[in-house]
Amino acid sequence: MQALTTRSKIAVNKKMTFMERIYIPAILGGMAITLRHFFKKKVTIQYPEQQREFAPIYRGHHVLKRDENGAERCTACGLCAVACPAEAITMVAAERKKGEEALYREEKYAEIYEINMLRCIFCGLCEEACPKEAIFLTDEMVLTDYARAGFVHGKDKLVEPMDKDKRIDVSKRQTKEVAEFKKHPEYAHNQVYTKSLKA
Amino acid sequence: MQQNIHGIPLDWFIILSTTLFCIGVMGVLFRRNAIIIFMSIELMLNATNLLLVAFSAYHGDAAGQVFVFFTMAVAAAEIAVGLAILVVMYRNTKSVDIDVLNRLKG
Amino acid sequence: MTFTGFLIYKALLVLIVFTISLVIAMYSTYAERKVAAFMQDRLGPNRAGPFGLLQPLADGLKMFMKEEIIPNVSNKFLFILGPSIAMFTSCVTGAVIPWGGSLHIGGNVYPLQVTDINIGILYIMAITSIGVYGIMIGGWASNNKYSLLGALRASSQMISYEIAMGLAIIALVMHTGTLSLNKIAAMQTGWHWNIIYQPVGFIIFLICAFAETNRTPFDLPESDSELIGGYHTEYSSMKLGFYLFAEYINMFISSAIIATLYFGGYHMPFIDRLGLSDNFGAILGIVFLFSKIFFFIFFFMWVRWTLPRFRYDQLMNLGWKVLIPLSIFNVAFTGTLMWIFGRIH
Amino acid sequence: MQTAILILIPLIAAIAQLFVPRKYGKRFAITASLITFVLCLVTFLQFPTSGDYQYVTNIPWIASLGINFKIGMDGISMLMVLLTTFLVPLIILSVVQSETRTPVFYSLILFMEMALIGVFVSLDGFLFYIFWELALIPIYFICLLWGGEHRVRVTLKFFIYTLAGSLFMLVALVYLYLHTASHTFEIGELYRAGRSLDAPTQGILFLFFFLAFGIKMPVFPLHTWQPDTYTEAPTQGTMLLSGIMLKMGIYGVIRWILPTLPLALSQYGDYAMWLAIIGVIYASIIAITRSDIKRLIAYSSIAHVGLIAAGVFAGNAIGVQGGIIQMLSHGINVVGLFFIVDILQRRTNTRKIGSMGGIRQQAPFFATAFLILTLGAVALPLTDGFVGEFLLINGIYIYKPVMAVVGGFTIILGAVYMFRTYQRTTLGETSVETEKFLDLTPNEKAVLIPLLIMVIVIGIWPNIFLKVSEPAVTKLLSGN
Amino acid sequence: MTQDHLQKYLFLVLGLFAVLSALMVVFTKNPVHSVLYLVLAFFAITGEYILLNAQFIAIVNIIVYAGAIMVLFLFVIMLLNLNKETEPHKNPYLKFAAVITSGLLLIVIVGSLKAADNAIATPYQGGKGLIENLAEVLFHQFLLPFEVSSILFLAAMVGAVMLGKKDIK
Amino acid sequence: MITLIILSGLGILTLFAQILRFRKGLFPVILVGLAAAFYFTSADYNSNPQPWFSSMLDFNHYAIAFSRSIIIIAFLWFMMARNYFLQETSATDHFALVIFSLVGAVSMVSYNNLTMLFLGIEILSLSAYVLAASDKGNILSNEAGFKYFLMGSFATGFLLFGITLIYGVSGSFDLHTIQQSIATHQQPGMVLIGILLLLVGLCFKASLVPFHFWAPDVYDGAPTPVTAYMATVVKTAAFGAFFRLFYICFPDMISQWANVLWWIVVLTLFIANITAVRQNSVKRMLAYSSIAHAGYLAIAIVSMNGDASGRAILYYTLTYSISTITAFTVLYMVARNSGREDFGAFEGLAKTNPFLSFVMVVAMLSLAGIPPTAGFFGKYYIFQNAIATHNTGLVLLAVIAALIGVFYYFRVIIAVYFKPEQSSIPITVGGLHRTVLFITTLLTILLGLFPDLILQWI
Repeated sequence: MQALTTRSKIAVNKKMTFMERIYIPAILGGMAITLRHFFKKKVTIQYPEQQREFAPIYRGHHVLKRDENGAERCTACGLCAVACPAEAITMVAAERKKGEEALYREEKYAEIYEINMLRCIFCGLCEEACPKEAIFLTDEMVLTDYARAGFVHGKDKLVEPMDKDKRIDVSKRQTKEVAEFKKHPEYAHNQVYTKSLKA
Repeated sequence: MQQNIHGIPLDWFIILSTTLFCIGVMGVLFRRNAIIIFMSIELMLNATNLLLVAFSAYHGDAAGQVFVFFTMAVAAAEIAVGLAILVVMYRNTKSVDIDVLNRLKG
Repeated sequence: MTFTGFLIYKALLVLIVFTISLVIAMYSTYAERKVAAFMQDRLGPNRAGPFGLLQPLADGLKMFMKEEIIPNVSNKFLFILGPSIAMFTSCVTGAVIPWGGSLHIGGNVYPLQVTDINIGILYIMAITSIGVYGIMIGGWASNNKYSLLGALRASSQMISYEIAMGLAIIALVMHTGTLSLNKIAAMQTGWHWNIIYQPVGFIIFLICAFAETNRTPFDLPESDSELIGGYHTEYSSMKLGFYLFAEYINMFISSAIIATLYFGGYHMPFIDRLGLSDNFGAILGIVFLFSKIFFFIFFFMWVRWTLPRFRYDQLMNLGWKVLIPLSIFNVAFTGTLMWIFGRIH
Repeated sequence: MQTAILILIPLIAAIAQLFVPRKYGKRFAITASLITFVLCLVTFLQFPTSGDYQYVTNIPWIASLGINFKIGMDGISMLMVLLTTFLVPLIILSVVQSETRTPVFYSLILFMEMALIGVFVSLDGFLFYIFWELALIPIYFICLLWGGEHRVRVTLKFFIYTLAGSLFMLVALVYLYLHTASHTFEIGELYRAGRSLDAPTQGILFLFFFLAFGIKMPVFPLHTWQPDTYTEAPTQGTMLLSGIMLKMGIYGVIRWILPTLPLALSQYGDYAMWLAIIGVIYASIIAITRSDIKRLIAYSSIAHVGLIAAGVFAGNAIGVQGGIIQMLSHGINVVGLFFIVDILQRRTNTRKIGSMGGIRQQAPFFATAFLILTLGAVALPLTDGFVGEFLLINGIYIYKPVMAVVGGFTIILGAVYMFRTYQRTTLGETSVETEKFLDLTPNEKAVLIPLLIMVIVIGIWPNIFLKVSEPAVTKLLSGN
Repeated sequence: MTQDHLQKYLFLVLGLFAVLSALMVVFTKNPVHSVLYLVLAFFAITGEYILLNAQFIAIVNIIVYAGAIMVLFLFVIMLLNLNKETEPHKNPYLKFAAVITSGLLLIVIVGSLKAADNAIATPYQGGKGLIENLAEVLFHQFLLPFEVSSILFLAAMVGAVMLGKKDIK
Repeated sequence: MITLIILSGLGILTLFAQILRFRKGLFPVILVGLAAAFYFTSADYNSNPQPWFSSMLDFNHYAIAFSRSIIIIAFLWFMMARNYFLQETSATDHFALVIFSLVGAVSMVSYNNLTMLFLGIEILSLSAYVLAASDKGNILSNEAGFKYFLMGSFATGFLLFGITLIYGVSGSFDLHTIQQSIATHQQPGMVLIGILLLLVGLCFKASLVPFHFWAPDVYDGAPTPVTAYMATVVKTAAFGAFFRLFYICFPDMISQWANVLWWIVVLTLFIANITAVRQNSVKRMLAYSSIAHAGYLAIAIVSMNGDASGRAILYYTLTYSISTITAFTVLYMVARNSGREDFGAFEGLAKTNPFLSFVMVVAMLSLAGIPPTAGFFGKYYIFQNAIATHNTGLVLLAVIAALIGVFYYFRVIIAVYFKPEQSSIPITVGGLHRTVLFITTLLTILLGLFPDLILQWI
């Protein structure tokens, strides 16, 4: 089998020589190593001042997208909640009333949509499960809070702002590769939407 | 430093160490817990040491203080052995109450 | 010097030593974190003040502010007594260490040592042996099994290593012929550091010093991974602070003792040839001594962040089966050498 | 030298006996004891008429304490040794149930003989005590191993009694020893030391000696061990005890009390004699009421010995001479009588006087032997008992006539119980037990005939013996 | 207040301290407290040693008794978990007798030792407690006992180890 | 002095046996070592040795005689105990402990300074504590060890206080200096209390009534060979030390302390003997008998009669020890066979094993003090000294006590010979045990007949 790492050593139960048994050379060797590290370049990033680049597909805070008209895409189908391995997502569906067409894209919408950020593992399965391209994970970090209740993010924190300028850009997460990937038969339910999108 | 002791009569030391000694004796007779009996014996030895040092000082003879060393040596050795026996005993009886140790009576 | 003047001078000295001890202990915590960070390629605390230099103060403040919790089923008095003893014993050791030569001011001689008792080494041994009570009482009074285990470990470890330590010192005393730390320090002029004459004794002493101060790799009494902090599991706030502080003061004092016993104390080779004035030499001596002390404090930390913790049986084996025979051998060897060189009759 | 050999032969034989095959055990023992007897007889026949110790052997033993292995014989010792060596072969011969008598048994008897001879010939106080105690061990084991039903309790009582007495004697001996000039146990020195003491001290020593010898004899009221022990012991043990061992007590009085403590004797002798005489009467009366024949003879023994003790304590030559001759005769009589009892018991399986009778018809020889011994025991003239008792009562009379009168009752009382016994067992009608009473076997005859001869010999020619002991007695009483 | 007076008061305070601690050793229910009181008593006695100018003994007293022996005690108490306060009641008469007996012993001894001061006429000589003098005596006059005490320790060690280790049978 | 060196060396060598793996050959080495110690001790005999090490030890004839006696007893004891201890895994430790305790014993009989007395007693006692508890799995043994330890330490406290007071008076630990100091200065109060406390301490160690109560329990609970050791070597050394102390140090105060000791002796003799009669276990009986013998030995101290008393104690302890070893050896084998230690276990022994029963009888006779065994002469000599010093009353009481003693010793004899056979399994006696029994029995009789062999040692 191929070695997993270059540093692995094969353990042998051989009798130690005297030099090995007095341990002092080994200890000194160890100390030399630590001392070497003492003078090595430090890898610390001074966080607030310096920030590390996020990866392109960093999975951060969720966002519930609006469509180009500003209506919420989510239809409260519940697929995301089903897909969620941490069972972090809950929602309550409601029927769109007259006059709300600008707010909700379809007849059904999520009256309450909550993600418990303490449970969420940021795996992105909700994103994959969503047939309406409604939920995405962004590169923003989840803010901390003083109370547990504060970590249950409702629609107030999840739905992106109406304002066009303040919309959250998730184009990075909608690359061609992603689209291709979603064509997989397993994601047939998505393809319906994609077709409709193309159509 | 030379007249260090002159203020204190030797009697005082004798009375003090005798009192401590007798408290030790009382402890041995009074208590049932082996460990405390044991400590009372230590107290007796210590009272003796005090008297030895006092005598040594008043005689102007270092031998008494040297003897205290041997007392301490003996005390240390005794403790080692005694506690070892205590532990061995405890393994079997789960008790250090000396009145439980009456299987040998009769 | 009048008696009053003497008293004032001594009181001042005590105050200084005490303060220095505390300050160094404080900054040892900082240094520890810094060293640890550096050895792990990190930066360590650097927010409070420049380079994080105010970090100890912040920590201290935090300790004071924290909620004080005394377990309900513990023994209140002993619970408080434990850290106090630990703190007390670690502080009073500094009294016999010669921090430098003597200052000559206005015809008076001011030795830079709180008190020069002729059995200074024994004094240190005595105080060290009392020190274990702090841990044992604290551990027992907590009424917590982890604490109790920690206390047990501490006591057996201390007693075991004290023997080897004492034997190592005996070899040293055989060589120096005195138990006074002042004399031992004074006689190591030039290159005549005791480390040259007592290398094995030094190694034994060093290892024992690690064990006596409960430093890694001998920190079994508090080993957080198995005993959740050992004897101070139940402690919080300033009482915990006392324990931690005591450990760092111990480290400081141990370093000072090692430096004094084996590394020439306030002496430095070639300095005496420069013909400096007495007072300047004495002050320079203080500097030398402290530089040695700092090195050893660093060494303590260095070892801590290099070596893993011993297992309990390994600890005992090392103490009883290696160090004690070795130290006895060392004593015998020293005696033989002294006999060969005609220093005993 | 002869003295030493007399001790050595039984000792060596006793050890050798352990290695002798079981079936030759008795033969070997008899041979050894006969050799001793013959040697003793030769010595006796050429014994010089002198009061001094003859054939003295003196070897330093425990030099640091002035203890010597000093043995020798004067007339008194000679007679006692003669009695011992004479009786032991007979006692061994009297063994019948040889299957239970292992070599150890004979070894113990021979060992006892050695010790008894040792007691009689010791001329050193310490040695005397050693032999005295040595004699106790074999008899204890003989009784313990081959005794009757209650032997454990009884023998222990016996042992403790005698040991207690002898320990008091030891204390007294040590006291004397410490008052000798040169710290020695030599007998003459002890005599001198004793006589130099004042009367109260002598009195205490007298008490101690008296306890030792009185228990051994036994004198009333120290006799309580005796009837039980005699009853429970095997026949040979009883014979040894009554025939020889109790003579040790009287010999002790003669050898130690008389010459050593004259002042005490004159002061406290009275009490001792009264005790002895009370014992005589008491034992005789008890004997009359006994129905167990062995017990009866045991009590008769107390009575006889009481009289001897009284005579000896009288402290005059006649009394002592009487005591000596009576010791011989009592030894012979009582051994014979106990053997008779043994025969009776073996044949009838009982010792009850009431259940016997009419043996004369069945076993005439046995009846004759019994009669002669009975006559000897009741001190009929021409038997050995008469000489002794006459001299004894004479001696007591010289000392105090009242005592002689009271003591004299013993003869009458003795006649009562002895004759009644004889009558009830041998005369009259046969009972179930005595119907098939067999006469004496050759072996039994071999035991009894020498005894009967001696009964007569002493009765008729007592002078053979008296002249041997006379100079020694004179010397002893003169205090030199 | 002269130095003599200071010494006297110091003696009295330390002595009282020692006696009280000793009494507490006997009367405290909890063994751990007993140990700690005993340590206190030892410290008081150490103080008396220093009054007697026997510094070396004082230090050794702390090292050996307080530092080693009592730690061992504590160790065993903790190891065996003996710190229960439920000691079965000893017969009160026995307790009474114990107190009376030791009290009598005290009275007898003190009574007959009174005024011993006059008898020991040798004037006090300082410095005997210093380590040089002690070593002088220990390694010359008392050399043999010193050597023999090594046998004592060896025997104690062998014994303790023998008892302590588990038999492999 | 050479004795101490040889014994110490031997002890250390014994410890090395475990490491260097010559456990099998250890036993002969020990015997040879003891023999060598005996030889070299004797070699000191005629050299008129001077006090050693600033008169810490004084190997005078008294000391040499006692050392020889102790070595002889130890020799016999080793032969007796070999099998028991070789079955243990830590036999080397046991043997080493015993040899170390011998060092203590030798210094106890040869000390010339209270320091050596104290250390000697402690070395001996510590080893004995451990040995008593050495049967680790057995609760009785543990308790015996612990009881012994507590009482022993308690006694040490008294002993130490006594030594302190004596030091307070005389300013020295040297026996002769103390004697002179007591003779010249008048310090009755302090000396008297000191002597009394010493007496209490030593009486504890020597198990004299009323300080004896630990002894039966300890003797009973300890493993049989260890009990034998305590009853022989420990007792010999204790009395050697006891006598030496009072003989050299306190002859001037004899009128005071002898009175106290007189009562102790009387109490010991009667309480021990009477209690012994009531025992059902032979081992316990032997324990009480050992206390009783301590009483006889103490008579020799009460009646201080110069060297003669020393001789008496020497002879008595040696012969008593020899007989005791016989008794315990037989007891050990009987108990091993039947699993019991009461009198019943001995019943019928004469039939199953005449040899054992014979040696047991000789031992019992000797313990009871019946001539011609050595036990008799021992008692005799002590009584003689007592009478010589006008303690006739004590002797008479002792005689009565000795008679009581006959009761329980003869109970064994009676059981051996009289009672019906209990077990038909014959007891096998190993060659070593046979040898040791033969030697002890022979010595018992030989020394009884020729006591001068021992007496001329001093």
